[in-house]
Amino acid sequence: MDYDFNGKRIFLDDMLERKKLEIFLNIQGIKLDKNLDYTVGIYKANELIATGSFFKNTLRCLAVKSEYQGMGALNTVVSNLMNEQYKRGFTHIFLYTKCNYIRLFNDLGFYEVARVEDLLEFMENKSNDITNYSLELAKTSIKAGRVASIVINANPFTLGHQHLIEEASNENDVVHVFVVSEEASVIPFSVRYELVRRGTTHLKNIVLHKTGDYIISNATFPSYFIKDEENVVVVHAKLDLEVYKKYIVPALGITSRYVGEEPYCSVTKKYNEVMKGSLEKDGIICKTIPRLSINGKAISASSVRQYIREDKVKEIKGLVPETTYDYFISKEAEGIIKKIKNSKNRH
Amino acid sequence: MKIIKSSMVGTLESSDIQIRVEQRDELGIKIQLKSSVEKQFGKQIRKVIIETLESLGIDSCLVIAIDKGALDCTIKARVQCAAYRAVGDAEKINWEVIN
Amino acid sequence: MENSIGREIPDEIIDGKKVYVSPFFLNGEVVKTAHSIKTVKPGDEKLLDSIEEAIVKCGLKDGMTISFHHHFREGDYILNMVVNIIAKLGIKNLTLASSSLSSVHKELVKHIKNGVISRITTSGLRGELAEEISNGLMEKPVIIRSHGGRARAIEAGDIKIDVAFLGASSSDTYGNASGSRGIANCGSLGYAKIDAEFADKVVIITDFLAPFPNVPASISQKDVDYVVKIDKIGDPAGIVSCATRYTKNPKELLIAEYASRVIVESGYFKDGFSFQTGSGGSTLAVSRFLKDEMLIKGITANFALGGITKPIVEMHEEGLIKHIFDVQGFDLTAVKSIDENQNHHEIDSSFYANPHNKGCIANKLDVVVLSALEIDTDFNVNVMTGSDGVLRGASGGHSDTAACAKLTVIVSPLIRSRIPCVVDCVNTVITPGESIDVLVTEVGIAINPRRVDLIEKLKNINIPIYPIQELKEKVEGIVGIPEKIKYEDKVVAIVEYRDGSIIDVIRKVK
Amino acid sequence: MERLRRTMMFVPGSNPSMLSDACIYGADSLMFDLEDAVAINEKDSARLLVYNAIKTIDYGNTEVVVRINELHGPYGRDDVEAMVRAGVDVIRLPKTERKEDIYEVEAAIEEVERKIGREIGSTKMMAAVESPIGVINAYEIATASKRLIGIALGAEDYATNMKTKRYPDGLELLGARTQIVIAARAAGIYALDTVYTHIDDEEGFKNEVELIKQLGFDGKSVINPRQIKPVCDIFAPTAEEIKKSENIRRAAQDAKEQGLGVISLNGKMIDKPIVDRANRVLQLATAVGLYKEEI
Repeated sequence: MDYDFNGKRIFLDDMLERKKLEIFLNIQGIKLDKNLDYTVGIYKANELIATGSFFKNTLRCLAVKSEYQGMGALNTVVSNLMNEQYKRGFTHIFLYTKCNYIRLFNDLGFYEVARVEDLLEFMENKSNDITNYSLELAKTSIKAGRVASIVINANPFTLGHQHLIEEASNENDVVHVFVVSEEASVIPFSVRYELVRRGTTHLKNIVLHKTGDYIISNATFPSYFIKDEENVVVVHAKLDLEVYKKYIVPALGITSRYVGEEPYCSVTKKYNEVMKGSLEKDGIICKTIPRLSINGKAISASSVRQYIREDKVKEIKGLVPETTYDYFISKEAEGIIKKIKNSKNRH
Repeated sequence: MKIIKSSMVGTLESSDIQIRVEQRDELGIKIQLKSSVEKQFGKQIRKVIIETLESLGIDSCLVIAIDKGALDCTIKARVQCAAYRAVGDAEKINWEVIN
Repeated sequence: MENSIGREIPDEIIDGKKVYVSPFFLNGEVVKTAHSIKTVKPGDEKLLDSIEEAIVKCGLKDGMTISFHHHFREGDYILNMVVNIIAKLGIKNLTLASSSLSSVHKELVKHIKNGVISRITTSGLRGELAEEISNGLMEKPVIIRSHGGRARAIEAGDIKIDVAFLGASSSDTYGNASGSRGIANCGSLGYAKIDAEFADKVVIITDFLAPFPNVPASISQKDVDYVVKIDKIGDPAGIVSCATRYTKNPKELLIAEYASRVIVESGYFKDGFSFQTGSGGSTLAVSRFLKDEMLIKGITANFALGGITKPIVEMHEEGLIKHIFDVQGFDLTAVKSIDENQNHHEIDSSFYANPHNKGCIANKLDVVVLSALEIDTDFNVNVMTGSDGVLRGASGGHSDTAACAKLTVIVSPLIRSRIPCVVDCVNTVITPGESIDVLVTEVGIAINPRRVDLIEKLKNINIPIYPIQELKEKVEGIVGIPEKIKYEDKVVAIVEYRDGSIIDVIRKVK
Repeated sequence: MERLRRTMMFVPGSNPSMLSDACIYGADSLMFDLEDAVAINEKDSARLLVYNAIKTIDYGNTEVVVRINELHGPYGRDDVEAMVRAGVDVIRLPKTERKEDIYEVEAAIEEVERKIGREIGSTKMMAAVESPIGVINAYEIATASKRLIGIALGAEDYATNMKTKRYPDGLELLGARTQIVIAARAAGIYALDTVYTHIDDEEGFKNEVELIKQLGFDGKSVINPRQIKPVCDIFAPTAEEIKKSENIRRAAQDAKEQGLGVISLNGKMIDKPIVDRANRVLQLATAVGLYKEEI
């Protein structure tokens, strides 16, 4: 760092600072991400010349004023963010950037995980870590002709999810079920995973996994440099599928992916649409299973949460497997029920 | 000394080096170096990292180093600090061995 | 064979060419070449609909030579655009004779791979293209020429341009073209003028058609075959290089201050002197320190030369510099000034620095301040390859002005984040040590022992003076001794001295 | 000859690039900061960085000072241990309030000196006074140890403690500055003024340097290399002062050669303080290239 530069934390709940940062980012062609835990600014005298933020273990909203590019300001920003992340216990750090900045971040010790050509580069701070992940995954591989996979959030695990897994289980030799491990949902991963496990013990050809750091939910996918909102889902889906096809499919010898039909959410619908196209292009079967309905209404996890929120836990009985129901009426679930009641957002 | 957790010291700024030290199951010091002066000083940087760790009695760890042209004394300081951070709070710096 | 400064030049590279002996060794008589012209009659139209049409009408064929200028620097859209179209038309095996190339031209990599471009001559190479070439991308070595050297080569017919594609900020439909009065302005078109004069076919590419006559014009209608209007010739932000910002970096300022004190004490700093300072860090800052000294001593300069920047224009406007000779404008102030100030003159690269005309303006230069990536203990300077041996610079006017000026000052930090700048032997010689007089670093200066007069003049200066050898040892004491860069035999670039002789070759890095 | 301390440049102890370049700008002293300039979670790394830098980098004749963290805090003792081992010239105490503060740090230094077999007393000290009580006790602080080479004002904290802030004219600091110079002079040590943080306000900076020179300070703390030259220029003697001092020195030399006990010039007797001042003027002049010592 230069004698003239200094770094300062920016607090986004200071509306004036926030506005200034938004303007700064807009000039650099990016938006302020909706999910940010920490933001730093590099100043020369009182002029903001560079900034960066992070959300959990992903660096976001990095920008350097054009006339200060190539002078090491980005190095200062990334150093500052990484130090802060280590302090918070994150040592495996990710970032998303435009493809033309790949070299820049390579020089800062970031390596490619996956790329959506011309749009987005997904990087991590260790070389080959994704390969190691893939090798670890391969250890759970079972050689078979028909190997299916399912990715679910299970927030919480419903009869719908169970039905999807059962269908896959019937039609295949092995089913790899990935439960999204990112903590972006009101129900913590450990509970979601456990309920999936309990609700699938009757099926003998199931292997459970957590998705790990490489697959993230739409809620936290950084969209700040993608111009139109519509596109965000598509880019997110493409990236997820790159990771999936490049590392997960070969590691497990996957031949098909099962997905529940989405009657309500347009975002998920779009995601599934992109997924189908992308998978079939590479010869992987993408099978959409119609949603299980009760009284003409498709079962969804959000309706389950809605009942819980309205204090009608008994009502979920017909919507979830017994194992899930038993959990929610147990003492164990009290804390989570309270959390669901207090949560305003739909995740 | 034994590495019990991941640590990081230093920055990516010019004339500095970012050192990350992590546990390693096998014996030996493994170095992943990325340096802006790799061709001119790569060997020397590796040598300084290994010597510094050895003088602290560390014989097994992974070092991820991103060098931006740090001088030897800086590399040494960063490695020493990263090592002490990675062995946990129990170890207080022994100034007799830091040289 | 080894040339006079000990650089090994392989025989197959020499291939009938001369090797470097000394700055003014090849200075006999030369012959200027002529070019063919397709005459234009009254009523003929020059404005075409597309670049493609222009290429076809010019009769561009396999094996020909095309040229471009680099006044739009990193903001240039034209070169990539034209070469892409040429590639689509299926034309191959071309020689690219650009005045310089930069990072923005990385697209050329694919056109070299697919055979569209097979030879290159340029002053500069940067970014991915440069790295690829260093790694052996091209079969034929690139020829690196100085600005004066390129003008010489064109006039002598060493470079025979078949079609010149010249971007212009504004032009009328009859080809009177200028670097001003348009949307993306670059000021002087100094490096393009020579192409317009000597190419068989000249195509002006502009995004701003001005009413006829678009005068004063940098390039005259008499030299232009066709005019094409496109949407955008370049990105104004990339054209104005940020290298011209006034530095506040204390190390650069310290070096600049030392350099200006060297100039002041050298004996050349007197009323009516002339000077050139480059863009970027320390060299730019020298102007400001010189200005202060000129004000204190009541001295004015007769002219300033070269790539022109804001501080030079300000000094001109304040009456401290009488004339500006501008071959290339680096910032908006320079661009504006060339339009407005009567004594801010646009010059071409032959007038600037061609060693084989009847007297270039550089010959009249008293003081030049230049930068260096490396300088060795023989004072040879490298501005072309990094200390890792990879191409990442430009020959520019370095060797031209160094050879001509009465005092040549090199400003360079001793160390750039562990990279030593004073070394035993530079990776590439662009300017021979005998043209260099003083090296200025942040810890002190070194004077070329050939300049006994300067050693005497500067003996009382309050800046530490070291033999250059000692500076080298000082650096090694701090950073250690770097490993020697390993090269393969393959030559990826030939460095031509301004007079056309071979001063060095650049090999493929291992 | 006595050391010049016109400029003491603050260098953050956490920045390797600045640590290695620090001595090229011609500051008389460098102060590597382990205290305010270093974030809490970088205290350990900065300490090691400065330690290795001092041991390895050749700072030539430049005096190397390190500002340590408070001894009673979690970092101060390690700072002392590391810096004495590294062979620092001077340890600077932050926030000194009374002579006991000096005694404690001195004891800590001595302990390390003993442990490593370094000459006792070779590590010098200086004290920064940053509070009203420190200013009141300036003299007892200045005389608390033989190791003390100087006393400095730290104005940022002081102004806050005084329920004021810093103003361009510096009137709010007048009392503290005077007190500190008086204490330093009475104790026979150096007086150093506080930093000026508006780097781009060259005029304001020069005015402040003029003021502290007038008050009798030996020098100024600077935070940017660009501030060094203005201080040296302002502290540089005038041509007339140089000429006068030269004559005094000649007269002294003459008297010595003649074996005279009393020095006189133009009929006036010249006593030791005048000779000392003349020497100091010539030293300042030499340092900025205005005078060349004849050999």
